[in-house]
Amino acid sequence: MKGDIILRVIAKLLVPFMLLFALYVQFHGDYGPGGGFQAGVIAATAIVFYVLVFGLEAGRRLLPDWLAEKALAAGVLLYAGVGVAGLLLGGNYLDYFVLDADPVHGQHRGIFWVEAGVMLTVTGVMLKLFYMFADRGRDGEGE
Amino acid sequence: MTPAYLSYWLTIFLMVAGLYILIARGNLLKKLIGLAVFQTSVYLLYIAPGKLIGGTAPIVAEGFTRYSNPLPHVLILTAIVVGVATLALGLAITVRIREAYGTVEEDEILERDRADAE
Amino acid sequence: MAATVVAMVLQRNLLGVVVLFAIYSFLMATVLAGLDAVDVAMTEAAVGAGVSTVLLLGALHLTGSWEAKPLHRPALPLVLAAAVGAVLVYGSFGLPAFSDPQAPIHTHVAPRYLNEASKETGVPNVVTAVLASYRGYDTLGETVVVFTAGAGVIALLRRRRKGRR
Amino acid sequence: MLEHLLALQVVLPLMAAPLIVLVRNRHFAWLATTAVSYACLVMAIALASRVFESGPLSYALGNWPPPWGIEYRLDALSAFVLVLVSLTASFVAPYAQRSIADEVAPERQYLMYAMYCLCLAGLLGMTVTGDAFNLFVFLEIASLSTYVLIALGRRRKALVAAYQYMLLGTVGATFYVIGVGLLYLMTGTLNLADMAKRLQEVDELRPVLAALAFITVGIGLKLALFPLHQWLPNAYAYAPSMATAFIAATATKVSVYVLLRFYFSVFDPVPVFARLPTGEVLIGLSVAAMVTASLVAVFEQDVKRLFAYSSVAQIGYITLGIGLENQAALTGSITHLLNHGVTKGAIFVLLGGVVLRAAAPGLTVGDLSGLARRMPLTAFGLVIAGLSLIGVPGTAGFVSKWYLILGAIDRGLWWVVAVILAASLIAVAYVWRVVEIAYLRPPPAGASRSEAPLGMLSAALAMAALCVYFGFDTSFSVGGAADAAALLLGRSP
Repeated sequence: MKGDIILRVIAKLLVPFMLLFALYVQFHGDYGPGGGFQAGVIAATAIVFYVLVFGLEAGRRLLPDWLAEKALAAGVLLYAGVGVAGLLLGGNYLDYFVLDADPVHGQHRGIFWVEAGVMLTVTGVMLKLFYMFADRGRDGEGE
Repeated sequence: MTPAYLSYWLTIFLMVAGLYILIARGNLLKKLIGLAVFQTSVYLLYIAPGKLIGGTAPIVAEGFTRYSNPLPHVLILTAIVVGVATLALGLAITVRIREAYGTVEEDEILERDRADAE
Repeated sequence: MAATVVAMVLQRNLLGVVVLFAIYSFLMATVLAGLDAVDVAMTEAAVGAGVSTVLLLGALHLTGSWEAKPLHRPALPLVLAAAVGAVLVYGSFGLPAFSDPQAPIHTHVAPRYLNEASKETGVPNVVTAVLASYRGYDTLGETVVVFTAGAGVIALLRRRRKGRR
Repeated sequence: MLEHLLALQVVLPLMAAPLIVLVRNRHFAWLATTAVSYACLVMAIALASRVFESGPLSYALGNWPPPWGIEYRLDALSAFVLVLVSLTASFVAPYAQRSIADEVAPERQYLMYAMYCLCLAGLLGMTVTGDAFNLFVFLEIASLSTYVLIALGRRRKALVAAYQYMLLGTVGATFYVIGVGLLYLMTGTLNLADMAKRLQEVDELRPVLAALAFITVGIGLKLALFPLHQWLPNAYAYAPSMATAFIAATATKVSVYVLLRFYFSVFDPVPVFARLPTGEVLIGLSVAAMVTASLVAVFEQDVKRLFAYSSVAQIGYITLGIGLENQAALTGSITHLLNHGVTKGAIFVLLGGVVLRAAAPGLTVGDLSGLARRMPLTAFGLVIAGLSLIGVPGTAGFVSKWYLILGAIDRGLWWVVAVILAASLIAVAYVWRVVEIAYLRPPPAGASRSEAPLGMLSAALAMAALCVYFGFDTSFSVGGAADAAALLLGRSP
């Protein structure tokens, strides 16, 4: 499959659009269906697709293992951090009202960062899962 | 009465089938799939009653006044995520079992454990 | 959908079962979209039919794809599963009818979300508003669940470094 | 300020886990875990004393008023469980370092700590939440991390044990979700207090009865209620020592708490118990658990499995009190949550030390021979905890059983009193087996005297000391439990 030139060209063309679509789903989540979780899955799928066409090593160059691992932890910290920020600004935990002078705007801001945290974690986990299973597979063949 | 309860009964049928696969099959992977079907059927239990005929998706827009209930959607989004997390973990454990035992059939694993004990 | 599940019970080639599971997930997503749960449908399509299938195929590749004979006597599981179904059918008779606007779930908590959410949070997609704000703590929990699964799989499947064991 | 601790109590361990993964260093991981555990204990005690002084606390997460937002709620009962969980955590965490270093491959250790933090966060979250669905989310956090903790055991059977637990645990959690879903359909709310209020106005009881059944079975799976306990012995036996100590002392207890919460705070105002013989069924199952599981323990060869079966029996005592449903019996049950948690924690921590020195993954009863000479303090600790397990006067176990017996007499159920005594006699048999081998058999030739490392030993002996302490000073244990029991029963009409 790696040798198929048509596939490679199409993949090269498609992957950026898939990532773009993920971002669209992420930011359009306020107005239409979508949100951090779905966007994370789509983004991870885009990279999985890339890996399927170009091989594991190429995928790793695009988004290395350690980065995925950091991402999955950082996402949770970001989300929980938004909560702590609310606490520091004098509100309750996960209180978005206090994030901005205008409470509605504060809500908006809170939701934005929270969704970003979700996306980060989900992308990280999905990719990491894929890498882990793919790695095991190669081990199995080597034995 | 029948159409009113049809959605519940479909849900229940799926649940029972999933549970059956889960209990009756000896293959660890197939058990996990049964588990996934079982969990998926719960989605319908929550979502179906939230629908209002003539309603629309809960995205506030001009010209609509009747929306389906958004709360179950939120809950089920969470449940789906939990489901896939469980599935991933289950598969990882299954892969390790396969490496440690060389099989994913329940009875063969138990046999090998018994052989260990003797 | 029911038919695919029945086929799943009968099919012993696990590859077939996985494919059936993907079809089942897609059907489920369609039904969910029909029930106005667009966000859920989108997630189910991406997760059930996408991620789960990829993971299952990955695991299948590692474990082999034929199921041995169904071994247990089928009677006991069937009775157990049927008993669960019976309790549910019994319970279902008291539930509000399908699409009854007077049902408690439509009259109690949800109206505030529908009427106020876009004003209170500035987000017209009520599902997003409830998910990220009203019940934001649940979503934090959900993110942690994903994180737990991810970290757990790393813990279980990380390859041993060379030179150990 | 104090009320913010309610959120921080859960969020702190929750945030520690990703931090640990981010840093990827096992020393940092241990430090963070220990610090978080102690911080949790301090917060739990501060909150509990506040609750016992001035009544329940409520905290609206995200500043959304319940039932629209998620509420954290701390009353006498949840405060009691909160202290139990964080107390155990603070004993287990410092001891974990040596045990984990010995039993888990180095590159996995930091993940083990992360899982431990998540498990702690999940259990604490289950305890303080006032929202049915949020409870499910935290139940899953606790469960998923528990599966991983078990699967990290050294023997391959650990994997199978984890798999079985995962299947049953997930079925249990899904049953719980089905039950909650039915209740939600009938009430339109997920907030527990609100749900209880609105259930009183529900006329159609059939879905509520079905919900009761599903929640009982679902949570029963998690707490190893008698016929649903199959996962427990293997899970306890093959998990790493530190995981066993923590899970055995806390996980089932928190599930019991959930059951109590639903029975007495949600379902009780509704006349469902009149329609189903829940109490009688619980008493029957508990009695069966106490007798059969104790008997199995007498003949069990693997030491950890022996005490795991003993746990099933002890959970029988706890559910017995729920079934008896009066002030004395409930006080006994809730006290036993704490007493048994401390006792089992002590036993498994001590066994962890023995496993460390034995340098073998499995531990049969025969392996303990001469333990009193090889590890005198450890053996002494085992004796103390064993006495508490039996319920000898002067130990914690006696106090809770005493109240259970009072409760049974209150109900006029003399045969239950007889069974409690009989089960205690069987406990004498299995504890004596361990003690006899440890003290009267000679150690294997060439065995030298080597105690467990100081850190582990002091944690274990401190827990054993608590077993005795709670046997004499019952002001916190029984006092708190009596408050909690009164609270539960006070709601009933």
